[in-house]
Amino acid sequence: MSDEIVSELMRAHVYRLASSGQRVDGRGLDDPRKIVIERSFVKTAEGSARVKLGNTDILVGIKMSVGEPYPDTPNTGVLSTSVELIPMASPTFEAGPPRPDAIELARVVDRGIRESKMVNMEKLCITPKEKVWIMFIDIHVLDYDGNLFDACSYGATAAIASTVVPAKAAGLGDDFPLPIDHWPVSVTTAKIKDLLLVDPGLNEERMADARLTVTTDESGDIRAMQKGLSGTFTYDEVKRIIETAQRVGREIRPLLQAS
Amino acid sequence: MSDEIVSELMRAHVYRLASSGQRVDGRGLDDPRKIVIERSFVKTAEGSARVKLGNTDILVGIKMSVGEPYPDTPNTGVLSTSVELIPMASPTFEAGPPRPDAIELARVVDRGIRESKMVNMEKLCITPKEKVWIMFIDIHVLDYDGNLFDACSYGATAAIASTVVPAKAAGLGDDFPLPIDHWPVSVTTAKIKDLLLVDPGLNEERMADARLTVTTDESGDIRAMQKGLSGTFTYDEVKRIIETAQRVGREIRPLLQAS
Amino acid sequence: MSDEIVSELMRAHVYRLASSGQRVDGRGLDDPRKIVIERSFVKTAEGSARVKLGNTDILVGIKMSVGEPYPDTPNTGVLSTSVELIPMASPTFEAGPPRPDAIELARVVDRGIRESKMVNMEKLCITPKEKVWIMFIDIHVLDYDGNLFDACSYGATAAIASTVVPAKAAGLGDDFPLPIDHWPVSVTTAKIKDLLLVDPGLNEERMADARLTVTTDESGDIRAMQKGLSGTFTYDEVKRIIETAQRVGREIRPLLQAS
Amino acid sequence: MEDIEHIQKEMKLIDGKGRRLDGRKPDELRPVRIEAGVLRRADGSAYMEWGGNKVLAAVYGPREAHPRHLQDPARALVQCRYNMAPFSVTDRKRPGPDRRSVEISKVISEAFSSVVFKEQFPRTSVDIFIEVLQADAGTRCAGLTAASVALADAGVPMRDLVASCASGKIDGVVCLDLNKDEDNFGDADCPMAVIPRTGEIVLLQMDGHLTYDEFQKAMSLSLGAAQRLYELQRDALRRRYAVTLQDILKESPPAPMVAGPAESEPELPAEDDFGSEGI
Amino acid sequence: MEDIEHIQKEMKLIDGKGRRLDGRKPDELRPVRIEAGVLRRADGSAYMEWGGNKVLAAVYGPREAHPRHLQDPARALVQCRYNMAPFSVTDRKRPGPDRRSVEISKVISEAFSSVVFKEQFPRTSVDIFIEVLQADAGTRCAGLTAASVALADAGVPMRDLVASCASGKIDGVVCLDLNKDEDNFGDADCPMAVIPRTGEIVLLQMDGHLTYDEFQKAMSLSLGAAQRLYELQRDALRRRYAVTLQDILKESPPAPMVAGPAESEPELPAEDDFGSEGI
Amino acid sequence: MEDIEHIQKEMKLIDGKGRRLDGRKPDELRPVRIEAGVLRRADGSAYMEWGGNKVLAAVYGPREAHPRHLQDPARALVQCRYNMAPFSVTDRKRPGPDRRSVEISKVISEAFSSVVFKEQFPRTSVDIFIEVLQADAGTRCAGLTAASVALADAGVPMRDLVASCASGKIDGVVCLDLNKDEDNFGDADCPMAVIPRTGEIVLLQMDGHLTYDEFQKAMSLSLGAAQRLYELQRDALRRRYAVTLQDILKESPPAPMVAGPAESEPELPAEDDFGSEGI
Repeated sequence: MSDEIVSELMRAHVYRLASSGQRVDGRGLDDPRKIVIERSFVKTAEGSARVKLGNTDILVGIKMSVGEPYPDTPNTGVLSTSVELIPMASPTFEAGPPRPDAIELARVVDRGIRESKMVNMEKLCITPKEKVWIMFIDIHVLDYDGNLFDACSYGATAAIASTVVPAKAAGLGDDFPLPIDHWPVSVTTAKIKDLLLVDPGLNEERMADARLTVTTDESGDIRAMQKGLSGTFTYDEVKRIIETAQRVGREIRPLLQAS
Repeated sequence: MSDEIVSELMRAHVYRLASSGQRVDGRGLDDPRKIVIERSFVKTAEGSARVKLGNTDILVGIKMSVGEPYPDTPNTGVLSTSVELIPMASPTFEAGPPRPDAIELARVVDRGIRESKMVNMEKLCITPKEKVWIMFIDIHVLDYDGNLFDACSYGATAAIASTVVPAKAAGLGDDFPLPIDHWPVSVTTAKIKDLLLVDPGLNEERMADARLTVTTDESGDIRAMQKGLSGTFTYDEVKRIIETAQRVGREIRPLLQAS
Repeated sequence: MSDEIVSELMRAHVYRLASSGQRVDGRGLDDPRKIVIERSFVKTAEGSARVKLGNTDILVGIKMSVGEPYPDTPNTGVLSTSVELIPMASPTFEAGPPRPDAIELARVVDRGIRESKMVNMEKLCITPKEKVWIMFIDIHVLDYDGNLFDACSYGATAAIASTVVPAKAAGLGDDFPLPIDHWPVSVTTAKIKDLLLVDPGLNEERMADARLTVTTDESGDIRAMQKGLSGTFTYDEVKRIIETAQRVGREIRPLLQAS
Repeated sequence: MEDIEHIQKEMKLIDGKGRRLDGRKPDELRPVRIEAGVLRRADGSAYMEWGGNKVLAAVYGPREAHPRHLQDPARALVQCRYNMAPFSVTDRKRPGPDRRSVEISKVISEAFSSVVFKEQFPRTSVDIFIEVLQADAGTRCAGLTAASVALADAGVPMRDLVASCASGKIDGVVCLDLNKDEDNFGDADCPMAVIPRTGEIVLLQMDGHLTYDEFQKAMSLSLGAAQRLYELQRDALRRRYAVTLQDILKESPPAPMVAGPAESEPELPAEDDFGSEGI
Repeated sequence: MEDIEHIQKEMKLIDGKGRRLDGRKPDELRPVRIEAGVLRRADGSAYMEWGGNKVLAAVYGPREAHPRHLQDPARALVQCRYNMAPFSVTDRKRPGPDRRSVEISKVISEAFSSVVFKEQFPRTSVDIFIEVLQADAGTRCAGLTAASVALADAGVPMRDLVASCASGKIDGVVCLDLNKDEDNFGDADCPMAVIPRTGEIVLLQMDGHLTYDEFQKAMSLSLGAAQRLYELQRDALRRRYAVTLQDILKESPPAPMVAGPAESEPELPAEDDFGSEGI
Repeated sequence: MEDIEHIQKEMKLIDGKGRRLDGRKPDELRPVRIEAGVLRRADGSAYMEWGGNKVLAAVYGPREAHPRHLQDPARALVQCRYNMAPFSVTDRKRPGPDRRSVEISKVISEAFSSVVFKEQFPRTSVDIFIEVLQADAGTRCAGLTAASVALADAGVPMRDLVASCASGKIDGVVCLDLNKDEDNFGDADCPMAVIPRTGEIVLLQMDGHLTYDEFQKAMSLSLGAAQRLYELQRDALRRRYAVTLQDILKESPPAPMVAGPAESEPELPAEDDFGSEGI
């Protein structure tokens, strides 16, 4: 009960500030939080990156192993993405099999990478129909302070860019970096009443009516989208959000590409 | 509490009616409800049937795939029957792994088909010890208004009779209908106090003391039986139930055989 | 609440007795309960033993089957130990997947056998890298009256000693007994306040502060140890417990070796 | 295998005359049929055929939410379970929810949360069940559109019906309502759902590759289709309640012991909840 | 493999003199031994050897039912868990319930629900555990027969003991109490359980192929066997309670700290619950 | 495969000069680094690098225990969840707890139960989470040592910090703190944890082969290492709280809306709970 009241007060405060273009942590409505990327954090992984988006802290590890292709894509490697919302990261996360939140998150991050054709998966075919590289993207959320969609996406992208395929140990020639064709960037916008806020922090996310994640590529084209929460968007709002995602994506992309 | 009282009143009413040979929906004690069968309802399945037994509504799909035989039956195809009591069908059904009710139901339907040798499973052997046809009978209960044992059994039988084995697509010669040797018919009787009612509707089933499902073949021989619920039967009652199942089975069989 | 009070009274009584070197069932502090072993209890198993340690009653069955070795131990058989704390054995045991208690128990028993190199696992290799004997030790706890660590360990040891590998039925030459190199004995000590009691019964176990299981071999060397419960041990106590485990182990070993 | 690769590379999805494999024009919907009130036990239900899709939707509630710790003291929970029957797809699907179904259930739950008057029914749940009996791409849109009719049939008060249709891109052309082959071999798919009367978007997903212009083209196709589906939804509800009336006049049923679905709907929505057109 | 096929086709289960592979006549039971009160922790227990079957049964309760939402305010729940030990069969069985065990647990639960005086213990459960330690066909009948003794040993009030024996058909001959080979290579199996004193049938299953006449023959064999098992059950209970009495007289035990099973049975059944013959 | 066997048989783990593969002497610890207060959401946290191990520990609580039926009316539950990230080992580990993790979680929970003042917080739980991000043998000791710092950082009242270090035997020589190769190809491993100030042992496990003398050698190495780790733990806590103070002085933060971790620690331990040396 008292939680509800505080939250209503907070909501009013956040909304009043945002109406004048401001946010609690001093950002403008279209500004994402500071992004810090530490690559190759984990030596036991073939690629890894730790990403802090504000105080949201996630770690991505990539493991490559040799296996069979799916029958309907005999010439391409296999991509498998999973997210663990471990209870360390938030008092609201619980141990156990992945819940709908974690499944949606993993699938949206996966689509951003898969549908943008970021990695040339055909180059991960070893022997058509028989042997391909399987790429496991495991995302560990360590500290949850809002907007996991973007944090996990940046982590996956940076980890992919740092991955060296261990071909030599598998007797398959020289090691090589993952072949990267595109650089998708995910940008998530929250809607509070009639206002749109890029990269919502935890409190903004909690009071948001609706959420839209838009992944664009280096041409500004749309590669994946996902609306969430129980509020609605007008078509005009969707268009503004896409335009913002294109612009913010252009700013963030160099951070992900740097190595 | 009030549920209990209504149910006692209802039970008294149903029993009083039945004592004079009548039932709430106008049937006689030995009459099953109207059976409506729609074959080949689902094009994505190799065989299917939607069966309405009164207002009980079930859908059966049959998928055929190529796999390995069990080591102890190297010359015969494999039969796998499962029932999903999806929460759509009743406020008392819950999502999740199959509960004892669904497991018993699937196993009783399976035994009716398996033990009657309805399908000649030896003709579903492709290469002894190596390759056989696997036949998945998946039963989806859509609307539950009593007596799932018979409804599911009729659905499985009718779906089997409509199944064409996709041999051509598997590179194994021409497509062929499932080889059918026998026509088992399941007839379930409920006991309320000292009265026996064939094909109980939902309310009759709810107030029944005991239940006996008897599957007979075209010779009137018994192929499977299953008693349920916490009441008891006298031996005389069992014999009367079997005789009724033989007679009712003869009436229903042509409906299942029609195509 | 009343349970708590009784338990405090009981604890005081047990402690007072033990302070004068006595126990409720008349044993001395370093005396294990009576051990009764019935070998080859189960004919469907390749080896089995039913062990009563006081009123604790457990049954171990060993099944041998042919399978693949682990890639990192291509020349040795595979050992798999599991414990089922079936609800028959105690009002506190519940049906379902193994809980931490059962998992710890199975792993400690397993380590006692594995780390002592009791069975020469290299002799269970059939074809290196391809085919080895897999040895399933399944422990069924029937009646729980304390100290499952030792009871399960004795049961596993006696069952192993009674096991005949069914090589003939697998077309692999003559049947042979499992090749045994060592005879580990597990001895568990409970600590109540400052007192140490060997082989705690159920009530002693319930009121114990800490527990230490020590497995020694026929040379008196230590092969496995496991501390449990939330109390602590001083280093001196640990040394006294090991010395007792060596001495008691020597007394028990002949019972396990007898056939 | 060879065949699949072959198809994948060579498959022409649009012919020289701008027609799709099934003969449709780019902006053309597949045939749609909706029937309301098809199940006895559920509080509301609807059956829908949409191209090769066969979908059944049922609604229970508002009813006491279980388990109790999930109850929201301020409003109803709106929960959807989308499920595919094992035989609804070419390769048998193992029973039970896979990750795709879990995600779809979540986004559909959120979509209906926008329209149900949740505050009127604290501590309850409105449970929506969607069963895909035969699948041919677009099942989430079909399920959502059918479930919306089932909600109305159950008398759950809501702002309006929701209608849903995907658009996508095949052979570089933005097209409405992709079928299975078009979805498998196409370039993009963008399912959405709206409240047709207000144009508010309650569901939006996309994968593939669309320029901003193409996206706007796709949206305008889907928004148009939603209006047409809205008409079909309301027709189905009109037929359903007309039939009920006929039933009552024609056959006076023999003293029913249990309240049927008609009697158990005390909270029938006020007419304006469905727009001034009424039902 | 070759061997199995060979056996399957050629195996003669009844010899020229009408004797079965283990030397029995068609209407002959395998050797049966029952012992009551074999476990310390359970409220009641029994051990049974029946041919090559070794089965243990234990009973807890009536005790508070868990979880709470399962409690029935009007009566006790009677719940059975039938389980096979991994080593009880030729090929190791993975631990945990399979579909067969779930079904058997259900029909045994229902069978005992017929006889336990459930109304005397609202909100409680009577939990019956059956563990098959060594299996040789007929384990559900053995488990049921043993569990019935365990219920009596636990002092659970009930109308009467239940006894159970299957009959079947092998080589075209109706026979009592099939063993594993007979079950595997026979034509039909029909397990049943009755209240021997009244002849009421509490469990009945059948699979295979029986004419109506053969079924009646099978039932009469099983009904006869149930009477013999009933005697053995009562003998086991008589021995159990005689021994307890002897114990009390002979060895005065050293001040037990915890109430043993004898003391914890306040609701010992009135004698006529087990028939006028008493225990 | 050939390689593995070869290594297994030939691998010399100690060279002629008594040095180990990584250059350490038998009684030498790997490099250790501890940092306290590294996470925002958790009530307390610590990050540790120990040789090739990277471990993160977080603590929540005392907070209301869930589910309710687990609550102990007399004391707090101390519950640890030890987990390895899928990418923390050479061959990807499937997400979720395996049997090894369950056992380690249990013994670490018991170890911390010895030191937390549980009676002060009835009906609550103190939840400890250990995540192994990169593994190189000795992860349970690293996790325990880090978690101890996280508990102090969370302000959970306890008797003292706990420190943990394994010893083992390689090439017949008793050595401190085995790394992964030494653990894989060594003869014994003996992890332990103590309260360094009193020498009380709160965790002890062993597998392999140790004579009684070797065991005593191993224990004395581990006990010595625990003292050194204890210093490092206290250094980490001193740095953490020094930094917090500097933060407060230097940058007056812009009106925080939510209480940060510092404010949410009303039960800061009395100084002597950590020994007279203080933090």
